[in-house]
Amino acid sequence: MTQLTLAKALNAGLRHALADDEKVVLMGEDIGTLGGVFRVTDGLKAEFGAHRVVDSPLSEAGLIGTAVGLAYRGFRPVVEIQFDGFIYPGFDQIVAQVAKLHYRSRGTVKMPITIRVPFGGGIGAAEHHSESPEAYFAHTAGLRVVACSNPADAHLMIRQAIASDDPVLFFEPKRRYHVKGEVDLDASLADAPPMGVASTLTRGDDVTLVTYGALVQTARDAATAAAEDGVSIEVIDLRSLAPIDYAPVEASVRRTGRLVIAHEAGQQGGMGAEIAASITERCFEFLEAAPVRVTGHDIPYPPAKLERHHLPDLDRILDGVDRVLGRPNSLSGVEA
Amino acid sequence: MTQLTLAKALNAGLRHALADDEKVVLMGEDIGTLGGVFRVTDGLKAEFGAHRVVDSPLSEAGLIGTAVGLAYRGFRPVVEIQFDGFIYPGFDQIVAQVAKLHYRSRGTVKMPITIRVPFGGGIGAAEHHSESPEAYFAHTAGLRVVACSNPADAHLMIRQAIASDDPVLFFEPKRRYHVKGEVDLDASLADAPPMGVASTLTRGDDVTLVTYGALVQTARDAATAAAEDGVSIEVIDLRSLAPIDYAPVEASVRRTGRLVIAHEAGQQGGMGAEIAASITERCFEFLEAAPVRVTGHDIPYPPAKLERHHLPDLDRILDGVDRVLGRPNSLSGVEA
Amino acid sequence: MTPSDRDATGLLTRPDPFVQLITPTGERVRDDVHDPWVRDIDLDVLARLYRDMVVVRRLDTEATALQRQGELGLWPPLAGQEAAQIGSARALRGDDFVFSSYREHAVAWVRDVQPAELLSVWRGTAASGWNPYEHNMAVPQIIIGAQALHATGYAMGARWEGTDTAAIAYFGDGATSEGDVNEALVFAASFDAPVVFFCQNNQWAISEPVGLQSKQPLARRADGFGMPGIRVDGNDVLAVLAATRIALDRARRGEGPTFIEAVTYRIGPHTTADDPTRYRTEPELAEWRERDPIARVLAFLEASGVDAEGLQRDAQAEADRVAADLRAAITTLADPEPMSVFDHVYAEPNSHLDRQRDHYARYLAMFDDASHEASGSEGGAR
Amino acid sequence: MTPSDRDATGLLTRPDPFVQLITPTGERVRDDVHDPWVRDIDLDVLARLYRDMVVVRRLDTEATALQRQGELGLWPPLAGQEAAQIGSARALRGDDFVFSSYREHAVAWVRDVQPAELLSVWRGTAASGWNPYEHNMAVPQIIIGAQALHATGYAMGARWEGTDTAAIAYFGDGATSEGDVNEALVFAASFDAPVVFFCQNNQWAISEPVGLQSKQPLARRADGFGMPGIRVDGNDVLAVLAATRIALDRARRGEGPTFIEAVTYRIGPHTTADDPTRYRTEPELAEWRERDPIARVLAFLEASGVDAEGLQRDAQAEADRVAADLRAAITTLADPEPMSVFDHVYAEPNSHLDRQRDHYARYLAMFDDASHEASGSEGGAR
Ligand SMILES: Cc1ncc(C[n+]2csc(CCOP(=O)(O)OP(=O)(O)O)c2C)c(N)n1
Ligand SMILES: Cc1ncc(C[n+]2csc(CCOP(=O)(O)OP(=O)(O)O)c2C)c(N)n1
Ligand SMILES: [Mg+2]
Ligand SMILES: [Mg+2]
Repeated sequence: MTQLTLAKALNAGLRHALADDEKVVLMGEDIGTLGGVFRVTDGLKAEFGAHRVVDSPLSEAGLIGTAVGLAYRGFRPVVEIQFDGFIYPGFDQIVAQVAKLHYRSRGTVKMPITIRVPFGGGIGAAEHHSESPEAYFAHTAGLRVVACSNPADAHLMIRQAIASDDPVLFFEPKRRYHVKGEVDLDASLADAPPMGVASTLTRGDDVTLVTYGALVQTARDAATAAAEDGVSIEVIDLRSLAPIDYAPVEASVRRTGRLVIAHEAGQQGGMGAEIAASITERCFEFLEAAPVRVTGHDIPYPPAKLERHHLPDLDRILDGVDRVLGRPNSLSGVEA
Repeated sequence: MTQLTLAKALNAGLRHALADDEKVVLMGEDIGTLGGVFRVTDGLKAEFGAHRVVDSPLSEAGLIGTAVGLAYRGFRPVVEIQFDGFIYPGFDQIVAQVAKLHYRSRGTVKMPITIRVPFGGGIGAAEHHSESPEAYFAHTAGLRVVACSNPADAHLMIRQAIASDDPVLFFEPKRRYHVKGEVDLDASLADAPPMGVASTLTRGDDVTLVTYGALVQTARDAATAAAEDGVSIEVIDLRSLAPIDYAPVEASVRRTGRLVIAHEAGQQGGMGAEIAASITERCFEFLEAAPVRVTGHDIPYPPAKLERHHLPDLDRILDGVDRVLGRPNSLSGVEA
Repeated sequence: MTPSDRDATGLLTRPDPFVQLITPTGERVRDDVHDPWVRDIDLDVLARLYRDMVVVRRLDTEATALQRQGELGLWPPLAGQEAAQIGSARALRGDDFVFSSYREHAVAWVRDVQPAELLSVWRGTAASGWNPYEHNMAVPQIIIGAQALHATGYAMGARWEGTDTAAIAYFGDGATSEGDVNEALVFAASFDAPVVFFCQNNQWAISEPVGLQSKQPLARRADGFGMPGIRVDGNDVLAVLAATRIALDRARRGEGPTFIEAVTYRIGPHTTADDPTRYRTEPELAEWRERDPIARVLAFLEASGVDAEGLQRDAQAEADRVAADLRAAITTLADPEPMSVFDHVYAEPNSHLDRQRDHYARYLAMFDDASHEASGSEGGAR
Repeated sequence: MTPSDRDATGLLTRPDPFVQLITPTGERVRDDVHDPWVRDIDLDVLARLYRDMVVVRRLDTEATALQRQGELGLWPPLAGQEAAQIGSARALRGDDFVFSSYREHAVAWVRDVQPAELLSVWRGTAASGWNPYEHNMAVPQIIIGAQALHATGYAMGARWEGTDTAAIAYFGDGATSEGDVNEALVFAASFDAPVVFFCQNNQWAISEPVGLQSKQPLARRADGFGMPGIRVDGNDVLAVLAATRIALDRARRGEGPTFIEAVTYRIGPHTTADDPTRYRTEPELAEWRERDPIARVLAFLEASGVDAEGLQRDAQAEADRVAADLRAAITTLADPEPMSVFDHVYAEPNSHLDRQRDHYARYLAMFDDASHEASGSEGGAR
C-alpha cells in the first residue's frame, strides 16, 4: 500500500493500463509534454512515447472522433477532456457515435473508449471550469458513466474503465485531486469490486444519503456531524451513475425509509431525479417521506465568489437530512 | 377559425412573427428555397426575402453560433434543426453560449433565440431521425423547453417562443405534422395561455396521465380506452418541459393519488424522472402508489421495423395505468 | 476565380481546371502526370469498370423502384456518381478501410457487400447491413461529416502500427461546412495520417447549391490545412482512379493525407423523399446528363475497337441478374425479432438494461402470438 | 514550405514572409501596399500607440501581481501581444463590435473598459465586467473559438441592416483547430459578412506549439475558404494597424471577411496557473524578447527625433497611475450578494427558478449574519 493523491493514483492506473496493453493510447490537449493541466498524465509521454500519449490539436470533436476511428482499428483510446465545460464541442461524437456504434454495427465494432473528465466546482475557477455534466451522459443509452471519489477507487476504476469493452465517461472530482489515500498499486482487477458497484461507506439507520464524486467526502462529514446530533446516516458512494447499482440503496432505504441525494449539478433532470424516481418505484411502501434532493441550483455555474452559495455543502446536506426527517428545516411551514 | 395541419399552423405562426417584427429571421438548412424538408417554412422565403428566411451552410454549430451573434445585434433568430438527431453538433453553442449568455452578461445581452426541433419517432425513418433529446435541454439552466402537440397550440406557442426574451427549445412532434385541427389565425398572444402553462385535456379521478408532444394523442386514446374499462384518466399535456407547470399536475394527483408519465425518450434521466421526483416531493402524502414511467427503452433508436417495440403506445400506457392502479399488469408478481 | 464564374445561385458555371483523362464524348486526354498511374488499365480492365458502373446504376434503379413499391423506407440514389465511387473504390487495397456516408452504394459493391445487406438498413430491418471487418468498410454514416474524423483516427492507428494501410473518407460538398470535416483535416495533417479525403461534389446538399457552402472550388481547402488538393472530373472513372491512386501512394509512403474533390452531379433526388424540381432546373440537369460517366467509357471503348454492343449487353444482363437477386432477397427479408431491439446496446452485461429487457419480455408475454402479429405501429404490440 | 523550416517540435523557425513596417530594431520598412493605410499615423499618433502599449503592459504586470497576492483567482497575461492587440483595436471604429477571447485586455483597454471591470471577472466577483453595448465589445469567451461564430452572425446582421459596421473576432493559433472557427469562415464567406478574423498566433496553445495545430502558416487557411489571408508581424503595431484597416475597409465595402494572422509571442505563462518552463526553452524566449513590440516603437520614435526619454517617463507615469488606480479599485471590490447567484438566469420570470430562489432565501435566513460571515467554502453558508 502506498499513500497517493487521487491525481497520482489515476496516473498510476493509467501507467498500469499503458503497460498492460499496447493498444491503450492516451489522447488529449496538453497531456503529453505538460502532463496535463492537473498533471494526471505526468511522465507518461516520457515513459511510453509520443504515439502512446498523444498531444492532440485543440478540438474536442476531433479528439473523440479520431478516438472512434482508433477504436475501429482495435485501439483502446483514453481521451482527456481538459475541463468539464469543454466536453460539449465533442458531444455529437459522444452521443451519436461513441454511444451508438456498437448497436449500429450489430455488435461487430467495439467502442472501448474511456473519456476522462475532471468535473465539479469548489476550486474558485473561471467560467466553464466547474461544471457537472454527468446527467447528460447518464441519459444517453450505450454509455457507461462512473465517478470516482477517492484514490483507491480512482486507481482501480480507471483501469476497469479502460478494460471495459463499453465506452465509459469517467468523471474525476477535480477538487479532490490532491486528497491522499492508501492505494494498492499491485491490486489485481480480478479481485477488485467491479466499477459498476456502489459502495456503502457508513452504516446508518435513520437516513440513506446517496452521492458521488467530490461530495462523498462532504457526505461523510455530514454523517459525522449528524451522529453527534443523534442521527444515524448511511452514506453510499454510487461510483457508477449509469447503470446505477440500486441494490445497496434499496436495501438501505428499506431500513431507513428516508433518502437524501446530493450532487453539484442542477436539480432539474439531474441524477437526483433519476435516483428519487427509481427508489420510489422500488421502495414505495418503505418510504416514510419523499426523497430529498440537495443539489446545485438550476443556474449557470456562478462566479467564484458565489460558488459557495451554489454548491451543496455540509450544512445544506444536513438541512436536507432535517427535511427528510421532518425536523425543523429551511422549508418548515412552506407548503410543498 | 381555419382547419390546418400542425405543420401549416406552424407555418402561419412563423409568417405572423416575420410580419410583426422585422428583427425576426429564420435560419436553417433547406428552409428557404425548399421550404424545409417538412415544408414548415414553405413559401416564407418568397414572401419575406432571403435575408429573413436564410438557407445556411450545412453546420449546426454554425447555425446556432451565428444566431448568437445575430441576437447580440438585436435580432430574434429562429433556427430550424432539420431532425432531432442533428442537434448535437450544435450542442456546445446551445449549452455554453445560448443558455448562459444572459447570465454571463449580467442581463445585458438577451438571447431571444428559438430553436425548432422536429422530434420523436414513429415515421419509419433512418438512424438519427427519430430522437427525443428534450431532457438534455431541460437539464440545462438558462433554456426554456416547450413541446407542442396540436395545431392550435403550435400556432400560438411558436409565436410566443419567438416573442420570448429567453432562448426556447421548441420541439415539434414530427409524426403529427399532418394532423389537422382548428386554428385561429387572428388570435392575439395577449389572450392566449402562456406557453409555460400545462393543459388538462380530459378530467379524470383515478389516474393522472402526463405527457407531451406526439404521445398526447396516444394518451387521449388511452383515456378513452380506459374509460370503457371503467377507469377515469386525467390527461395533462405539459406543453412546457422547462420550467414545468406543476400546479395542475399537483392538483390532479392530490385527487387521483396516482401518476403515470409517458414519453418516447429513454427512461434513465428522462423527463419522467424529473416529474416523478418532483411530484413525489410535492404530493407525497397523497400518493397511493409510486409514479409509473412509460418510456422508450434505454437503447439507441432502433431500426424502423423495431420502433413499435421501442415506442410507448396505447397498450403500454394502459399497462402503466394498470401498474399504478395495482391491477394485473406486465410486472405483476415481479418484485419491484 | 472571379464572381462571373458563378450563376445567380452561386453555382460554379465555369469549373476550375481539373484532371480529366476521358472526355464526355469519349476521347482520351493525354496527361503526363496522371497517365503513369493508370498504365495498367487496359481495355479489359476499363471494360470491367464499365460493367461495375452499369451494375451499380441498375442496383440503384432497382432500389428506387423497391422504395416506390413500399419495400424500403427510403433510398438515397447514387445515379450520376458511379464513376466517382467506382474509380476511387477500385483504387483501394483490400486492407484499406472505408468510411462512407449514406450514398456510397457503389463503394459497398466494390467492397463485396451483398446488395441485400446494403438495402436491409433502408428497409429498416437492421441497424447495419454488414460486419465492417468482413469488408473493411465501416457502417455508413448519416451524421454529416462525422466519418471524416473516424477515417483519420483509423489512419493514425494504422500508421502507429507501422503498416502501410490507408483509410478513405467519403463525404459530400455540403459536409465541408461541418466542423468535423475541417477538424479531420487538422488532425490528419498534424499526424501525417494515411487518409484520403474523398469529397464527391455533386453540386447539391439537398436543396442547397455548393456555392452556398463555398465560393472556392472545394479542393482549394486542402492547401491551407497543409495537404495537397486534387480536383478531378468525378464523372471520369479513369481520372478518379488515377487521382485516388496518387493519394493512396502518398499515404502509404508516410507523406500524409490528400484531399480529392471529385466534381460530379447527383442526377436523381436527394432521397426518394425529395422533390428536386423545387430547387433546380431542367437545363442544368440536361447539361450534366451529357457528362454521363458511363456513356463516355463505352464511347471510348468503342472507339478503341471493343465490341461495345456485346459489352453493353453482357453488362446489362449481369446488372439485371443482380437486380433480380436483390429483389428476391430483400422482399423475403424477415422482420427482426421484437426482443432483438435490446441486442448490442452494450458489449458487456448492463444491470439496468438487462432489467428493462426482462420487463419488456414480460410485457410481450402478456399477448398471444395471433393478436401480436395483427397490430399496427400506433396500435402497439397488442 | 519545406520541412526544414521547422524545428523538432514543428515550430516555425523561418516564418513565411509577412507584413512588417517597423523592424525589431526600429527601422521603418517602406511598403507601397501598406504605407498608404497608415499615412495619418504621424509621430504623435505613434507615440500614443506606444503609450497604450506601455500602459497595458503595466496593467498586465499589476494583474499578475494581484493574482500572486491572492487578489485574483487567475490571470492570463498578454505580455508580448501588446502590438497585435493595440494595433488592431485602434483600427476599429466605435460602432464596430468586438468578440474576444480571454486574453484581449489591451483591446478592452482601447474600448474604454475600466481595468477594474476587466479584472472583476478574474477576481470572481462577477460573471462579466461590463455591459457589452456600452463598449461594443462582447463578454470575453473562454470556450475556444466559439466567438468566431458570434462575430460572424453579428456581422451578417449588420450587413442585413444596411450599415457599414464591422465585427472583429479575436482568437488564438490553437483555436484554428476548433470546428467553430472553421465554420465561421464558411458562414462569413457565404454571406459576405463584414467580419475580420484576427488570429494572434502567439506560437503556443498552453503547452502545444503551433506546429501541432497546423503545418501551414495559419493565414493560408483563408484562401480555401474564399477570403484573403494577411500574415502580419504581430509585434509591429503599425503593420497590424495597416492590415486591420485594410480588412475593415473590405468589410465596409461589402467585400466580405478577411483573415489576419498576427505572428507574435506569449512571453509569459498561459495563465498564472501555468509553468511554461515545462514545455519551452530559454533561447526561444530570448529570441522573441528581441522582437519586443514596445522597444521597437520607442527606437523608431527616438531615431525620428522624438524625446524618447520624456515619452518613456510620461508613459510610465501614466501606466503607474493606472496600475495604482486598478489596485485600489479591485482590492476594495465588494463580494456579490449571496442571492444574486440567481439573477439574470432568465430575462423573464421563471416559475421553477423563482421557487428555487425562494427556498434558498429561506435557507439563508436560518443563519444569523455573524456566523454567516465566519464560514469557509467547505463549511458552507453557516
Ligand atoms: C449533422 C447533420 N445535419 C443535417 C443532416 C441532414 N442532411 C442529410 S443529407 C444532407 C445534405 C448533405 O449534402 P452533401 O454533404 O453534399 O452530400 P450528398 O447528399 O450530396 O451526397 C443534409 C443536410 C444530417 N444528416 N446530419
Ligand atoms: C473548447 C475548449 N477546449 C479547451 C479549452 C482549454 N484551453 C484554454 S486556453 C487553451 C489554449 C488556447 O490556445 P490559443 O487558441 O492559441 O490561445 P492563447 O491562449 O494562446 O491566447 C486551451 C486548450 C477551452 N478553454 N475551451
Ligand atoms: Mg452534395
Ligand atoms: Mg496561442
